[in-house]
Amino acid sequence: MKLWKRVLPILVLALALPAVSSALDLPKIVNTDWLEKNGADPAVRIVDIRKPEEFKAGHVPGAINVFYGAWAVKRNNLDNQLPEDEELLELVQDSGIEKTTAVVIVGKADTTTDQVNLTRVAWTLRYAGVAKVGVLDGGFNKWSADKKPMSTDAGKAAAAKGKTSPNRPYLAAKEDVLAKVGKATIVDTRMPDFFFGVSKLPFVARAGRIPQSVNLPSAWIFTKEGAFKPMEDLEAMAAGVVGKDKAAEVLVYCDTGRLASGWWFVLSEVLGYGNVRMYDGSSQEWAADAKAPMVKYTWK
Amino acid sequence: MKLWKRVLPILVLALALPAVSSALDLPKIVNTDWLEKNGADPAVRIVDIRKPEEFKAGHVPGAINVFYGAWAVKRNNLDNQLPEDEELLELVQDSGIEKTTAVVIVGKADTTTDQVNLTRVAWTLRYAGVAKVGVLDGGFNKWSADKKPMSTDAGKAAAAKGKTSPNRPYLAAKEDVLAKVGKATIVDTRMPDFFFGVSKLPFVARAGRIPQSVNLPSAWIFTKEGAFKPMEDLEAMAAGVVGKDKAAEVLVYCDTGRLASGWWFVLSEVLGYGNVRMYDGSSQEWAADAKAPMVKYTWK
Amino acid sequence: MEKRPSGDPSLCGQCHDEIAANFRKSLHYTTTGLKSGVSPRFSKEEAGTFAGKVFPKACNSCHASCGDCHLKSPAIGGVSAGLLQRHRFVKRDEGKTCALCHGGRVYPEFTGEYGGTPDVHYQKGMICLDCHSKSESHGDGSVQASRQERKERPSCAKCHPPGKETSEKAKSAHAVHGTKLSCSACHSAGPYRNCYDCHLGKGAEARPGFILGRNPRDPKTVTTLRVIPTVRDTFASAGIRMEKYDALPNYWGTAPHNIKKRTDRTRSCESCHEEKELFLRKEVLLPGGSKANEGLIAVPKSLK
Amino acid sequence: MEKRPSGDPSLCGQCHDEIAANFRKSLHYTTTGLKSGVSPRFSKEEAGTFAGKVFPKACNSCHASCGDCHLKSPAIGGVSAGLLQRHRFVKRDEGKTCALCHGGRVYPEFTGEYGGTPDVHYQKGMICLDCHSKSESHGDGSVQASRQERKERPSCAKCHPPGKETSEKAKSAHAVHGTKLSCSACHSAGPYRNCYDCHLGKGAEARPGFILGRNPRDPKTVTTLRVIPTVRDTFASAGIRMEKYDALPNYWGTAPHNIKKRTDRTRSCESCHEEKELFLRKEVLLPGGSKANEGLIAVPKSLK
Repeated sequence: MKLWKRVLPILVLALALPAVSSALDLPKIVNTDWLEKNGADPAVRIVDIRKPEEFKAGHVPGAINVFYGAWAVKRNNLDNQLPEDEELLELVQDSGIEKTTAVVIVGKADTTTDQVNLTRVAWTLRYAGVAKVGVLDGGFNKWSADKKPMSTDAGKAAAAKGKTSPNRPYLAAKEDVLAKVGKATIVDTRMPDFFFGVSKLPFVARAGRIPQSVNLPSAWIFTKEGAFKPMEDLEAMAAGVVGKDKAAEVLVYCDTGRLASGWWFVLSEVLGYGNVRMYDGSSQEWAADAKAPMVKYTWK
Repeated sequence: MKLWKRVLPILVLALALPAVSSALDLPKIVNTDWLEKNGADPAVRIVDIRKPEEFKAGHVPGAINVFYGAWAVKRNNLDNQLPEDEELLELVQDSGIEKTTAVVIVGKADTTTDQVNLTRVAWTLRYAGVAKVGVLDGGFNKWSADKKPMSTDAGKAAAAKGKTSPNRPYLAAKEDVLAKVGKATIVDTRMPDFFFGVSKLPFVARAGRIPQSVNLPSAWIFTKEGAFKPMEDLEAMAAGVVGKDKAAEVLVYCDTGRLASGWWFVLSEVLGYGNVRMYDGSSQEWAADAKAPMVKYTWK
Repeated sequence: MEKRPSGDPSLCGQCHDEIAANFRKSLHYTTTGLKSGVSPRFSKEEAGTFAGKVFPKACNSCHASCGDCHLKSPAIGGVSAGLLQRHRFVKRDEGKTCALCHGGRVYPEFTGEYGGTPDVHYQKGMICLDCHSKSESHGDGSVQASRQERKERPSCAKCHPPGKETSEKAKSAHAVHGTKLSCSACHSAGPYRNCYDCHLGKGAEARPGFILGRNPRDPKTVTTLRVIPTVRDTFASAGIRMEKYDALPNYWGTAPHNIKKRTDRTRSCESCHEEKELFLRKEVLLPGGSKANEGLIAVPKSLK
Repeated sequence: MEKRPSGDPSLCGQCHDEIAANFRKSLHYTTTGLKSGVSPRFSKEEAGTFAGKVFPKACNSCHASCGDCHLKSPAIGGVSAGLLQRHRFVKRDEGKTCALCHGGRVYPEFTGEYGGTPDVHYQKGMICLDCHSKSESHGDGSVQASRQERKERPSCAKCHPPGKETSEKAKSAHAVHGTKLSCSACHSAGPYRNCYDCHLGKGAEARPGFILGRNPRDPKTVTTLRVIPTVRDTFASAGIRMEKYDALPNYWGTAPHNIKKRTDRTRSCESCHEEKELFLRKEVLLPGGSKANEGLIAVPKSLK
């Protein structure tokens, strides 16, 4: 047997391997080049959370469309809540996502709301038990600005074989937060005027914040184009406000549990803080409970 | 002599006195009723700082017009600076303002800039040596909304007899601030994103703030209609950030020395903090000096 | 400048002759449905006043032109969201066309923006024309008095034929309720929009609600009912006092566009048979409403 | 809809006959000043091209209608700030009318918005028509080739006649410089706007500057000069190469509208006679500029 006959299969294997392993090695912040290169990998599932009419007008090839509103629903009069486990797990399965699928979230990135919709869905999928979830940096806006390929296909997926199971350590309830005031680092991710108590949303009962919380607005994670700021800026902000101890217990909250997903994502997924939970009920639930303490007009 | 002949002059005097003394007893925050009642008192001078074309279209009866830009000028490449003493004192004199005149500043109140233009001129007049300066609460907007009388006269004043003399303790220079870092309470009156260092104006050389400063945005002094917030809110914010010691040394700054006049006014003039100076050069001067220290990405 | 070049379909009909001919007879063009819906409340004389004075100025001012769906967003209250794709004709762009006229009720229910969850079909990427056929937009050449008369209408069973249930619970629930309840009675996710107190030219007030009761068009079945805001003095300013106001109820069967597979009602018998708040009951009837409303009351039996 | 009903003054002239007749001959209507300013740079043939092709489309498209000042803000680049007071006619509202056409240079200098201090007259509440007479807006019935030819023009001395100085310093300064310097040479507060590199249809670039030199219209006096942005290829796209480009300089005497009583120049002799940076000198002349520029150089003598 000629040498090449023995070597060729090894070469083929060697060349083929990196493609598979790179798809599996999903960055948390996915750039458009990575997605263009790996989007067709069967281990990757691209989930576009824009409205169906926007999706139909053009999307990342291979993407499926599951609108944001399917991932975060109104429940018990609270906005942006996790669906019931049963429905969430079915949604994940129907989206063709297995526990080990590398999921890339794509959506608009025009406003802070758009930007944290991406991280909120990432949080939801991690909660649902999906191991690898990344967010497209700059969202579909960047994909489009970079003149990457577009598809207008129906964007359907075959349901996954198995169901995932919930990963509850990412979620904090009101009682958890109450028990941790003064003990864990509670991060208020709203804008400083909300933290300080000079502004509040109409559906939040009282102005102010959870006592002893610190302020790190999720709006400050992103550039004005909707991309993540450079890593050294994100790291410095996290260190400056949350501290450098990555094992510290951290709870993030906002008004409805949407904004807070921004710093949950950066702290937990990107910077490697190991114990970060999001309080899904957030101020909308907290401020409505007259027994839950709140402070305002100070920074400390 | 009949009784009434002896009593009448006393009655007249008794009735006349309150009018004079109330004019002299100028509130720092003047409401439209007060101004309507006392505006014609010869001890009062109403200074409207809007543009001449706005002034001509209708103004508080008796007001004179001295545009904001005459009170705060560009000097040494810094915006919103005090004019040279010689010019400022001449401007005060030409405006018919004596040392003891009760001056009421009137202007627009649409934006934060409009609102702090009022307090900046109040600071400038106090600096110029005028003893009593008040600001019309809600500005001309409120006067107009309250359907108070309007005049379209030329709004001219005879020059004052004497010149005032500058009251330098209201003004801090860069060296003063440098010497007080960590010693006095330095209040950054910009919005929190500027304080934290995620935003900056193009003409400010570096993002961030003076080390150990605290944040109390002047934008938060005013309601969205441009009036001062209720006294208990202003007091609570001041106590929460600056502290309750009214003798403490306080330095206020912002980007150009305009915004900062808002909290200078509330702290020094309204709430009675006794030692409040404004750093007129502010970040525009500070950040341009590579030797002046700055910090960012923390709140402390 | 001609502001609405396709207000008369004959322009587009020069090429699209069949569609234009159909469209002339369609409910989108004639808006006859609006007249049919309210007419039984009028005396003969009032019907004349309505047809002459109210209908052309109010109801019919809303009729769609070709361009309202294929070139620009329709103008609602004089305001339009503008061209769809510069000056190009567009086959369909429901979120900018259907959604504007049907944006008070169905569209925001469908997307979840009215509160609650998006309709399961929207979640799966389906939009208006995926269920509503082209012939609903353009008509099919026949004339109907209202959309109820159309043959080709969306139907749950077309895609979800009975008998394909996978769980025993679904099978037995469908077997027991199938002929008595509409699909939406159980599979609507939650509150939908109800409009109250319409006065001619002054608009109505809207509140979320969820109301189960007899379908006035098919009183044997119970379905989701929506309040239609015609009140006794709706047309008073036009001199119409609706002499036969009580001929029609104020509640009408509706398909709230917030379909969800699992709801409280699919999960528990008690949610209907014990907790009866969702049902139209005498004590919650609209004050001063039509006398016909009482006929829609249908409260389920207790299980015990 | 007639977009510019007063584009032809005869409509308003039905009542305001004298003003309308004058206005037809005024520089605001004819914009002849723009032609006169540049024409000496043209050969005879080029002048014809300019008059036929460039002037009507470019310069004259800016002429004012009655309504541009009395009803709405004039449109600049197609954009107008809208009606002045709903649909009412307004006698004067300079901040919304004069300021739009003269808003690149004089107005923001005057209000201080261009940087620096507001003009002392603005500080004292004076605006455009307090110095510029109505006959400047409407014309006086005579025809002029440029505003320089107008008799009635604002003049400092009209309100501030020489000889009324209160300080000795002012007296002697005026006595020494009175016939050699314009008022603005000393009493302009600081940098004003200068425009560079105009190409037909592409606009110019603006930078602040302060330039003292001989007034090309009166070379015995030194005044504040402003760069006018006509460059050699300004009209190249219209086929005009300006054969006599060097007939006129690029700097022209100007009255920057930022008058201030006290300036560095009124305070110290040295600011002109020793520090000469404000003066046009050979080394700062515009590269590639007109040869006529050199004639404007005038550097003051040192005092020592």
